[in-house]
Amino acid sequence: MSDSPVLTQDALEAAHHAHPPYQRHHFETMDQQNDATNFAMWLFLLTEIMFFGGLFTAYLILRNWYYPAFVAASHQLNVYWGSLNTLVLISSSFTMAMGVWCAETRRKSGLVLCLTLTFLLGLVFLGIKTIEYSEKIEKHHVPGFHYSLQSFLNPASDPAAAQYGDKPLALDMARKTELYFFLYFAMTGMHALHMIIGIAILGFMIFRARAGAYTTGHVTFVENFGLYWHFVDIIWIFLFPLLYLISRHQ
Amino acid sequence: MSDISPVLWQFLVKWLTNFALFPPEASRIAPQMDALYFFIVLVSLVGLTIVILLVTSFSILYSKKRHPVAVQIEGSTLLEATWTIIPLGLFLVMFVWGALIYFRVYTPPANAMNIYVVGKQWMWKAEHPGGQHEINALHVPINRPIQLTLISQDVFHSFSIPAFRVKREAIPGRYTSVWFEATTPGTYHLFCTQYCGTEHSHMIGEVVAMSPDDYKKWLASSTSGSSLAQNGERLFASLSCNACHNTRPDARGPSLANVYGSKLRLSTGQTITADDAYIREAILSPSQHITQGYAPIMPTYQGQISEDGVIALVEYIKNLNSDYRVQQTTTTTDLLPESEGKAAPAGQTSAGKGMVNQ
Amino acid sequence: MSEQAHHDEHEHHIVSPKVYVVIFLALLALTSLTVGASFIEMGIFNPIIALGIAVIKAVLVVLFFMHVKYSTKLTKLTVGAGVFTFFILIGMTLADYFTRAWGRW
Amino acid sequence: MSTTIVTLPDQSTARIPKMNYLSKENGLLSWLLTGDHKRIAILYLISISFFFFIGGALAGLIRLELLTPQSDLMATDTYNKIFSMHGIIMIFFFLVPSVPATLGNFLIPMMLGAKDLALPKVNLLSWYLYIAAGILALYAMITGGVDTGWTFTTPLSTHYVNTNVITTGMAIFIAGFSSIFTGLNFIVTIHKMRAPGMTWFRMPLFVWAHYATSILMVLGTPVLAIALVLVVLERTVGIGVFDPAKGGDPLLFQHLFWFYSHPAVYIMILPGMGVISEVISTFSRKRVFGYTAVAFSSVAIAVFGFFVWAHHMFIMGISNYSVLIFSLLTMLVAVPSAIKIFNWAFTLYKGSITFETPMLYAFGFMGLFTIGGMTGIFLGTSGVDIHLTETYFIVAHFHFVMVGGMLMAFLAGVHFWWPKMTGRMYPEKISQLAALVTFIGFNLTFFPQFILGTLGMPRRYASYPPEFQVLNVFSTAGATILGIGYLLPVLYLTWSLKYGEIAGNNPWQATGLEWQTQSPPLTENFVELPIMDHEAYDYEWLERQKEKEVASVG
Ligand code: HEA
Ligand code: HEA
Ligand code: HEC
Ligand code: CUA
Ligand SMILES: [Cu+2]
Repeated sequence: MSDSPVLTQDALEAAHHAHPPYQRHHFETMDQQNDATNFAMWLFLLTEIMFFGGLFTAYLILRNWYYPAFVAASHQLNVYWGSLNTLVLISSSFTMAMGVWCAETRRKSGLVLCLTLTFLLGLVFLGIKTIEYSEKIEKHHVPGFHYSLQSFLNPASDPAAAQYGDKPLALDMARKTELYFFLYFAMTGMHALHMIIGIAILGFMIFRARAGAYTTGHVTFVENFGLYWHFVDIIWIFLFPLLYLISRHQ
Repeated sequence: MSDISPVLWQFLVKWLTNFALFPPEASRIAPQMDALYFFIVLVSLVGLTIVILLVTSFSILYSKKRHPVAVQIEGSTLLEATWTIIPLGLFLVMFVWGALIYFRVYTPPANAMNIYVVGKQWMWKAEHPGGQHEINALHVPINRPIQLTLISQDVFHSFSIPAFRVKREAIPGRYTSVWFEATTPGTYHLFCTQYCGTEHSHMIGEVVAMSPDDYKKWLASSTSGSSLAQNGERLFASLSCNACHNTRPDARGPSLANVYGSKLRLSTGQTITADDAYIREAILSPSQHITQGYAPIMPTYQGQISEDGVIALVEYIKNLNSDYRVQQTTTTTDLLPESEGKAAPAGQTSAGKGMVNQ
Repeated sequence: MSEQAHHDEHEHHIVSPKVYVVIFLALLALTSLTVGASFIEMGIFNPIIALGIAVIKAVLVVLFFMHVKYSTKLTKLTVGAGVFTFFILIGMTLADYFTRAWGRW
Repeated sequence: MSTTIVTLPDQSTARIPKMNYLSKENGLLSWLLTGDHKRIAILYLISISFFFFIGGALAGLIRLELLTPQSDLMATDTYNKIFSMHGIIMIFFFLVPSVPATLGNFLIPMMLGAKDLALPKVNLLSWYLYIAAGILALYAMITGGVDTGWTFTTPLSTHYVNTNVITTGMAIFIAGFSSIFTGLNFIVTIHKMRAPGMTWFRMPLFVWAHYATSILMVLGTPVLAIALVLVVLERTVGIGVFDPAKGGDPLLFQHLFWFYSHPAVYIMILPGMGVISEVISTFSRKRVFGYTAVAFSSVAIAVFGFFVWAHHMFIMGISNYSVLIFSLLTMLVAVPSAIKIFNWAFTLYKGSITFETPMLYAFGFMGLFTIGGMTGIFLGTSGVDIHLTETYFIVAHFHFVMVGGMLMAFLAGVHFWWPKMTGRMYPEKISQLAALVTFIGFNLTFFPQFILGTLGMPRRYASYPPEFQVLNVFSTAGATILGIGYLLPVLYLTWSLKYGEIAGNNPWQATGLEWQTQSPPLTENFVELPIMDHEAYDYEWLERQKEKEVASVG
């Protein structure tokens, strides 16, 4: 570990003379403060990994148990919406990364532009997600709320399933599709919740960025938010293949 | 409250006269488990004594009065290694020994007599192969391996017989099993040890271990008329399982004779041994494992048959196996009621002969 | 655990936009690749490829968008610790489920 | 046993320093909005003590009910609610935050030579989360309670009880985040806020222990959070992941729950071990024997702690191969604890030992934790666990480690740092008496439970077969004594706030940086940034320091 904050005398001296307004009193130097908040953000992301870890575990076990049900149920997802959303999210990650760069190089208008783009892309993502959700609601594929097995017992009646030439599932296996949809809603819902929080913070940041708050050299907030945003992106990078893709061909 | 103290006094006297540190050893496994238990007690006592000796003797020798100035010592790799390796070694011995016992308790011998136990809030129901059932009690013969196949209808329960040193969780939706061989006739506690709701502490009963003769008498006196397999046979007919599982050449389902214990090839290419758990699953969620060569047409009976019913069906299908019957009769006929021996499939479902499948 | 001050690490590394663009394009390419691959029947390899590509994408994001490539050892260690514990949770739990099928017990 | 270390300042002239963190600002608001880690620690100290006594009162009710074999004092469902709330409150609202959130919060920045934790606002937030969670839990308790046991076993908790599972679950969820933020804050502080010269291997072992604890908090707690979310969803929308009727697996819940709750037991012991290291070193005036071994064993416990969770499920239907692996790993995780015990014992060797109250508690810890830990080995041995699991043997095991271990350590720590926190000494004689009373009461309460468990008495039983009564009566009698033993410190510590003798900076002549500043400390902890120029527990450095002072003053 090479992070030991052994400070040289000069550094201390320098720090004492120039206390930027955003330096909190209990830090000796700005570097220390930035390192600390950055590290804290990473640790927070660790807790997020473990939080989603529980859901991934449940998904893997149940998928392994009820393979045909998971295959049939995943055919209900629209791979085009999913791919489009992946592109949207990756783009938003890119604009976010560019935003961080703009902040670091003190380009105010660039930063505002990037943040706004990220904000909008986030909204687009949620919009598409809403379309997808409403499809599920229409088809009664929301677990716990008048869940309907129609598409699985009689796939010929359902264009989404017919398109894959699905065979009807036995009743007991068809019932297990509810588990798939539960995990689908739990995972994407939890992800969407993170997006909503992120978008809210983005809105606040755009507001502050226009006042020039992040282009004076103090960029930790933007950077840390960037970490969060990319993390949410990574979760999606895994959700996309797990939920939409891996049973596509069957 | 006032009469508590004389009562207590009586108890104290009684308790002191038959003071026990562990329950009676009434099963084959009990002395083995106790041997390991006392080994660990011994190691713990030695370890504890060492710790106490070190602390007290240092406290006396190096109290400030006797030893005003401390001598700084950095540490000692040798000592450090000693108290890493010795406990580790001892712990590993316990691990291996414990694992051996664990496997013994949960690996029933092939000739064990099987009793089904269903747990539900808040009672135990035991079903003997001869069709006798009992609530919150279990009668078993001594000197004879008994296998319990447990399942729960609702929440987790745990079937515990301290005097036999065995315990096994009854899980909703899945069979578990445990076995024991009682050695001493007597009446012992039966507890539900897994917290299962309001009346958890009343989900208790008795295990009565009796000599084979007494057991036979008991069986005869508490028979309900038809054996478990016969109950199963009746269910098999009334649920019209035989519509598909029959001996006709155009039968839509596989013949079930000899299925129990055989290795089945599944449509996924895997093979699987058809044990109790498999048969249960085949009835409740048939599409979970599709036998090769058959369509997944069997309907699910989830929600239509109680766990007792499933047990009867399982027992029936088990006994459709003539090989099994042969093997079983060599060890058990003398103990089973007459009817059990003849519980061969009758009428429409006369599968069995010559229909060796898979 | 070295005790000297790492000034270079405190100095902020600014990743150039070129890198971001390259990574962005790579991510787009990998996304189309994984979508395309999912339509081809490859049996057991379908999930393997899908997850493999996802891992590559995630690594790219972590290394470049999240600057881990340019960060201190501590950050790398932190990421490693998270991934490790994640796999302990998933791995040891799944191991239980798979080995349940091995024997009657 | 006379007190020998304490060289109190001349009492006729001694005064509490005018400027200190307590006197800096006044008024309720100055406390509720504070960012000062020391004030937050005091807030925590008050709130966890409150919860401890609620949990203790519930324990009293448990013991009263178990005085007689029948369930005569209360109905079985009331009993079930009582032990559930006892477990939940004691674990999530007392023991998990006990040492870290109070002593750790107060001391870690001071021991590192920092002005505060890295994220003071997050620290305050974590206290507010804790309070919100606590209020929610109390609310759930008052409006009907919860009767799932602290383990929330599915499908019981999801489908078969109709008590306040959701409210309690949310309370624990929030308390979990409070704990995550505490841990996160500690890790960042320990990495980034050390004073010049404070290298990793100069840190007090207390800090090492908290570092290990924090890792467990940050990585383990979220898994509990998601498990609880799933339980709440199961109850509200009936999602089925844990419901065997819908194809889910109730054991999955246990995997997730114990993935947190086993590491959590180390969250509940490691900080206590940190306290013991400080206390034993100080009162034997010697550097801890094998400093690096003790430091690394903390980290080893934390890391291995993640690999053993399924030993709580040995008979619950996990695969037998898993049983093998988890039993083996359980044996491995026990070794570092043994290392620590022996290192502490050898710290006494050639020391110069005095027997103040913290030291008495520390001795109590060593004996009781050894018993508690060794009985953990009984349970980790898969074969023996079959007989002992779900009986009073387990109850005894975990009370030995949690009450005999951690609670003793907590009391040791509170007494040890009381002069630092308040500037005043606690009364020595009566506190030694209290330590003795707790020790006796404790053994009387919980030792008979080992025998009960071996005899087969199941846990969570409102009524039991009459032959178990005598041992239960012992246990109840012990609990009464124990209750008095815990009530005493509250009384005399409160008394000492006003009447205790002035302590001075360093009454124990201890070496930690926290002792080199005034008591109670300034809000900024140190007048100037300290430079660490010596090893931890360097008593010779302290002697030299004193000589220097004498020379410069005299
Ligand atoms: C502070 C809390 C704490 C701590 C530190 C521990 C420590 C340990 N625990 Fe315990 N445990 C609990 C709290 C704790 N436990 C709780 C709350 C439960 C019940 C939960 C519930 O179901 O409600 C439980 C349950 C529990 C079980 C499950 C039992 C069951 O449900 O069937 C097991 C099984 O392996 C176990 C094992 C251990 C082991 C091996 C240790 C080890 O870490 C102990 C290591 C320490 C030592 C080994 C002592 C020191 C050794 C020596 C001094 C050496 C002696 C000398 C020689 C050998 C020569 N514990
Ligand atoms: C930190 C953890 C902790 C602590 C400190 C304690 C402390 C005590 N515990 Fe508890 N206990 C648990 C954690 C803890 N426990 C857990 C996790 C369970 C499992 C729950 C479950 O199964 O789900 C449990 C279960 C448990 C049981 C088993 C219940 C059962 O399975 O049926 C028993 C029985 O004796 C018990 C007793 C005690 C006693 C006598 C104390 C004593 O040490 C307490 C002494 C303190 C006092 C007595 C308070 C003093 C205050 C007063 C005297 C004021 C009184 C005020 C009024 C009455 C208004 N506890
Ligand atoms: C509609 C026809 C049908 C009915 C009715 C039916 N089954 Fe089946 N059963 C099948 C078919 C087809 C299979 C093989 C495919 C499979 O494994 O699902 C099968 C398999 C089984 C198996 C597993 C044996 C093996 O070789 O895989 C068991 C056990 C079984 N059935 C028992 C029953 C019982 C008991 C009932 C009545 C309660 C019943 N079945 C009713 C068609 C049926
Ligand atoms: Cu059934 Cu406890
Ligand atoms: Cu554990």
